[in-house]
Amino acid sequence: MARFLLKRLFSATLTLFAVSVFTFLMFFALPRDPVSSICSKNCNPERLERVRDDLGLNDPLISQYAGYMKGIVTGRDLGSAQGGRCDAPCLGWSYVTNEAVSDTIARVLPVTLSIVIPAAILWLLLGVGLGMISALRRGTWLDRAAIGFSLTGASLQLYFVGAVLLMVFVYNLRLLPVPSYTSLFDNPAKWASGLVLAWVALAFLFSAIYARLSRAQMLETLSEDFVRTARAKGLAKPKVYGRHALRAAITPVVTIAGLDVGGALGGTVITETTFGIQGLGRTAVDAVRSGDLPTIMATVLIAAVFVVLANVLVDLLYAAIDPRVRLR
Amino acid sequence: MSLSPVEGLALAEIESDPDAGTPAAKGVVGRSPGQLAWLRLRRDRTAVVSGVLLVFFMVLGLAAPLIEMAYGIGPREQFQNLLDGFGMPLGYAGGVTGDHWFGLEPNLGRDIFIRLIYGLRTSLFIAFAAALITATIGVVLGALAGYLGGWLDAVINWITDLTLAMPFLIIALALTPTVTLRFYGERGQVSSAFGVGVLIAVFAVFGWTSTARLVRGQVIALREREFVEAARASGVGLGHMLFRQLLPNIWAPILVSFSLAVPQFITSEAALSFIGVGLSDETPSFGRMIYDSLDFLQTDPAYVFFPGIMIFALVFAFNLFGDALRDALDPKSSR
Amino acid sequence: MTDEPLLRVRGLTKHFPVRQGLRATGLVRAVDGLDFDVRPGETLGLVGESGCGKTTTGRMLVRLLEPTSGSIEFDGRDITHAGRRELRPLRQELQIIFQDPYASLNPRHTVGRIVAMPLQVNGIKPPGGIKARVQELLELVGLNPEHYNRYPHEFSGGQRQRIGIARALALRPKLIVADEPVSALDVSIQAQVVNLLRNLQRELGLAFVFIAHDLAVIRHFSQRVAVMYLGRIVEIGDRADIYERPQHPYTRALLSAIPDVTQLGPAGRIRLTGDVPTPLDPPSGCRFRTRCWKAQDICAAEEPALVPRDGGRQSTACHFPEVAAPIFEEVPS
Amino acid sequence: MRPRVVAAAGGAIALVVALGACSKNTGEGTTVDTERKQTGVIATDPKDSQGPAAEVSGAVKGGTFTIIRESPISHLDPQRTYSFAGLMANPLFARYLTTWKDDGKGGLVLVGDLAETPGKNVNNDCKVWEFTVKDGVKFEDGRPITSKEIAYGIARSFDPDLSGGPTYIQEWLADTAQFDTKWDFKKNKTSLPPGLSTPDAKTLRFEFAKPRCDLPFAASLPTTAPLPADKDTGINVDKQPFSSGPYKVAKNQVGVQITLDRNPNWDPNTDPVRHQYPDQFVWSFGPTADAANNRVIADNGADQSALAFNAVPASLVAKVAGDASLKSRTLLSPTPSANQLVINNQRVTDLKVRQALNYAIDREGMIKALGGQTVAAPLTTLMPPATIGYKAYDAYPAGANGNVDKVKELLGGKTPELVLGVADNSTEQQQGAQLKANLERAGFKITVRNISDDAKLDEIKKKDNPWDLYIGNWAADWPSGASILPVLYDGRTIKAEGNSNQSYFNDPTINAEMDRIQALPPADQGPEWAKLDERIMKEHAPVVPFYVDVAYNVHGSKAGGIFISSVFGYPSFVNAHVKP
Repeated sequence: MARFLLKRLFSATLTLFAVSVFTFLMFFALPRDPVSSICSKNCNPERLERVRDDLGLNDPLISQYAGYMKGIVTGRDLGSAQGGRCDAPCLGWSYVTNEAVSDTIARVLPVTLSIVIPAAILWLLLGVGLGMISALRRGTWLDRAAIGFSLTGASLQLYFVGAVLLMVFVYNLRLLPVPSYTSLFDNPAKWASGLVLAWVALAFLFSAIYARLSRAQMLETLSEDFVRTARAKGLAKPKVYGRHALRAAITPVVTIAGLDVGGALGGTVITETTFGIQGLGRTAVDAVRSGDLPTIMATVLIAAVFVVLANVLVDLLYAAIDPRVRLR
Repeated sequence: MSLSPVEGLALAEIESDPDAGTPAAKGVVGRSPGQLAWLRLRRDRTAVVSGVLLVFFMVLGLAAPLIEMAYGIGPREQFQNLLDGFGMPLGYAGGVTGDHWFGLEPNLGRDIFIRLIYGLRTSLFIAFAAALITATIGVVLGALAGYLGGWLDAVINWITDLTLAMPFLIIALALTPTVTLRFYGERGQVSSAFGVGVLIAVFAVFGWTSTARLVRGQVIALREREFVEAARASGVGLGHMLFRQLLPNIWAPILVSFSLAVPQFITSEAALSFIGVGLSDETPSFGRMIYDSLDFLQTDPAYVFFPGIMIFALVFAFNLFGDALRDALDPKSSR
Repeated sequence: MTDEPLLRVRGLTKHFPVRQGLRATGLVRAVDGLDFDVRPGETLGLVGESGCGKTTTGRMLVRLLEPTSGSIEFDGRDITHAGRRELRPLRQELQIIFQDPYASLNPRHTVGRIVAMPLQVNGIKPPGGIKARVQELLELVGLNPEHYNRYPHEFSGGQRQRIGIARALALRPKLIVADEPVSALDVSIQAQVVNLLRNLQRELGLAFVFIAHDLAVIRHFSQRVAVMYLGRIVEIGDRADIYERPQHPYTRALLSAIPDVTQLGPAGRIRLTGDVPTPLDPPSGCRFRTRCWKAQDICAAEEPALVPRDGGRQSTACHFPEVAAPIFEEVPS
Repeated sequence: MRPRVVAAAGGAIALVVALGACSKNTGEGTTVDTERKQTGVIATDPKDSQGPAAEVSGAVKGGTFTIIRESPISHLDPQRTYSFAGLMANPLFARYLTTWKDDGKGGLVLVGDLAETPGKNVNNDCKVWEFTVKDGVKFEDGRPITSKEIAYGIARSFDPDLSGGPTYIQEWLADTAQFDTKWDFKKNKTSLPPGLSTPDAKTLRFEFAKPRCDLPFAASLPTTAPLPADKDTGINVDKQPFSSGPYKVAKNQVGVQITLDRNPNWDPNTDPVRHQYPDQFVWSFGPTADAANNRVIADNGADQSALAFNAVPASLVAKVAGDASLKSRTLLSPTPSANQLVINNQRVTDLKVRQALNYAIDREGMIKALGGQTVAAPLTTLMPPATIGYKAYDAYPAGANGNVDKVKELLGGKTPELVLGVADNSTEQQQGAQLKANLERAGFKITVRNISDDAKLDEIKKKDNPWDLYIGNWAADWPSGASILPVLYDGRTIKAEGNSNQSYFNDPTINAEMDRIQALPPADQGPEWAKLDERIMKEHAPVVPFYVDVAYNVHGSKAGGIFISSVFGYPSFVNAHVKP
């Protein structure tokens, strides 16, 4: 188990390394000269050149990359224009927003977490629950309604659902405040009321997929021998479904959920844009637009970390849930 | 069991096929599994309805220039005299009239109907092209990884992980202008075909992973089957093995994933427009239209309604069809 | 029968590494040093409990698996490590029939395509065309040649196995490895298929390596029989000798397990106790000793060699071979 | 079963339409009056510069005034402030040498802020200027503000680490654009830049190598905000600026919210423009322009005393303007931000083509495309109406939608093929589509080429850029013709890149005329610039004047005293108060 974990972590690190190199190179291929956004209205080539020097943009690519990576591990000294000493994990200084990137991340990450985690809980409960019920009550009106729900959900898009929810609940009925982010620890009620629409929209669309998936899995599992055997042995229905079938049916759900949650944590760009909330996703988009290298690097890396970690976690969970899976 | 009421029937029929054991009794030519699936599909009312709808959409898209001729209005023609001082269409429901069936766009006053027809064409083309390319990449990589295994499998898996770990929207946002710049410099005119091409390329780079994983899994399952060993014992080469022996056995899931990928690319095109990577205003597309229209949800809901219902209907039809296709191809699965 | 063997196997070994993490932590000794010959037109029956390495051996003979060590000589050529190109001509002379008639036919191909595949792959253009040849083969195995365009799912198990046989025959091989060709079939159909194989052998002069766990089938079909236990041959000899005068305790135990209408009750039956040891860590010395009622200290210390007895017709690997009378009379088959 | 699902889904979407207004749009009540006159003077009477500022009628003390904005203010540090949001936020906690007394209706008076007068032109040659610091002006910790702290503030604006702010005064003092190499702030922290001196604690003296008649205007920018050397925390001033104004930064959650509390050491009697009505100002960042405006329109709770700093987005304009009950809660005012369809004079050398473009332009159509009169107002002059001395004229009268006949006559049967460069943001994309249709209707052949949104400005500032037409915008830092016409149309300033003269227009007689006007006393220049404006258009037509941006903001029912700054075109908070 430990060996497996080590191996997975090694490959994960390799992936992250590749992501960082790729992002770094991609940035330097951008048509945008980031320096011109720092230099104001009446800038001249000489000053541009000096800003470039100050930011180290004239150094060889390798040493720039090495500097950035070193900053993450050991911290490093940035110039006086960039806040001086930057402790590990140093994500650099954004010359666009004029703050340490770690501060930006610390600000926007809780926003994205607050959107994704409750939404994920909601969509998993709703999706898996709906899928199970419709599998067990196969052919009834309940089943059909659930299928209708999931097909509709799978055919709608977040920007559309979100806009409709906003219009109905916020602007027309005025039941909810305009979405915004308040820290959970400052005011839980405001936190929830400001984000609930985003949760509902995400949960609606995602649970549709999960309902389909878990229904199919459940049906497949129910027809498998071991469930029939368990039933034949005279085990009570709830016990069979609860212990045997659910367990087996949920395995693929976990796989997809891990990837979805990991991906969503890496930035719910569309959700954040639709509801006008500044999280990791919009920050990343803004950073790319303004050519803000340190912020691009940080947001892309964090997104990648979430996806990669989710992958590792899924593998572990997989083993924990389904004893048939042996860890290689 | 499944959405389709017909499917249980079809299944029962297959199982009770009296010829199964004694093929000699009936004609000489047997029914291939594909033919059986086609039969089941044809008997599924939902599949037929959604299929007909899809064909209708495709014909609409292909015939866009003809429709323009018949309708008499081009996609870039403006009717600003039919707008009020704020650029909002006059009259009912966003300017719906006998001349402008779906009304006018606010601000520029272009006809929504004809733009939707052209948008349908663009979106379908992008989605189909992207789905074809991603399916091809995914099938080749997945089959190679699954069949050969070993270090190649490890490398392809790692590339898959890497692709999944790259935040797609961000990379697309960063790469699209870069690629455009590389091809056209700062001054050349970027054709709409190129914009479409870039979008397809972006999808191709990021969209193949699920097919690759699916195919890999299927191939691994098949790899141990004895007919594969029989083929090897006969000395077949890699290409023959992958494309003649293995592929025919997994085209059903591939086809299903293809049919479900198309609507996904249609909506992704819209998502890209949302962060500003989509096509330029010159090329009418669903994504651009829905993105532009959402701003007018409060002031001109009809403008949101027409592209919204159109994209929903298209995607819904694809999803229905994909579901029905899955049922038809794999009667045992009840997805 | 000529003296020159068609197939000559020496020290054939297959070890599967067991991996944990990146390091190999153990070896499954699936096949551990087999020696045997098969002469042209002869049938060698390979028998043993499941997991003893029969199937692995069969797969190695047709080079679906790469041997770890040892050598396979076919028709005088060493094919132990031949590549795909070198094997090509041999493929035509060396074919395999699989156990599961449901899994061994590509469900998406028509019968014609399945049977024609070896011809097409090897670029053979028979006179009269591929289709004629395929239909000829279908007829040979007792199928209606008009079923050319049908799919496997339209056939019964026995018919499918006939298709598999037709495919194996397509290249006119000299040797066919039949890996439990009938064990997945109904008993009534088993007989038909075995008889088909026998007829084919007679008509075409084929040699067979016939793998089975069913001693009755082996007896019916084989001239010579090799008994395997845990990756090794414990006894090999002519059918009559093996069945009438088994010298290895394991062979005896196997034979006594055949339900015999003449011997009611458990009187003469030898009951083996304990499980088959894991091939990951086989017992020292004689591998059968953990379940052998005759085991002595020497059995743990020294591995018995496969020594020819009875004038060389029969070889047994045992420190204490049986010399007792036959356990039952030979029944002409 | 599945068809039923389709029906259900269709029904759900139909609901959307039903919920939205489905009534007939007759186009009534959509005209907005945006006429107003700009008058601007430099105060000659020292009394104008004295506090306290006149009471705002109906204003009471107390309450929290909230300002909602999509993105954070890029800099709070006065020496680095140049963004509009920063320029509007700064007066709350920073005072300058001079400032504008703005009635919000176009009447502007430049007065002394920390200084007793808006500057003394010592030798009347604009080369030596002196400012006398008022008595009783204090920092937030109670210590008095002297000429030393103001000089220190100007000096630190030379620090390359503290980039971002305007550079007029620095460049004038150093007499070079390379001011930060000429005088290195980090090495000379105890001294002052060349030409700047503090003869005594009350006096600040500027000596320039060349005449700099616009200094009183330039001194109204935050560069002249004071800072004690011991409070200079370098780049961290951005987080916690040291207040000299009526409010001080109480809490700054960077990127989320800034809370400003009253500064007890600010003395209203010294301040001619600022008030101290609300207990607190809160700048809140994050919501999109859409979300912020919707919140304020909804008018719930704390949003009642809030202002959406981002203008009403085009998508909401019809809703806001169509709602009579919102009328009292909106601010509508043209801004000094002028937009031109810039013609690249190096490429389009034929005057007739340029004049034809002027006749062809469909300003009404463009304004519709942008969202109507609340977003833009037509402009036929080079300088926006909000300029001192402005005079309206139309050199190429062609009606609201252009005059195709006139164009055809000028073109004489030719079809000029022109390339229009537009940024790939959604606004300019729409503008591109509109212009293409508009100009092709008039007989031009237009190719629209997209330029990356972020790069567009840099690209069109390059002298040899490849486009014939592009949309240009200029918002002057002060409402004087001197900060518009010479900047945009003096051909002698053209360099390889970084040009403000984006039409690349160069005419020696016009250049000479500019020199003549700039040598006049500031107070006499206004009408002369207006005359030159008309002359350039009539004789050369280097651009097509297009429209001025219109500021259209909405505030809560309890927010009062907000007006659109006549200088910058954004909401000003000096009079802001919370209604009880």
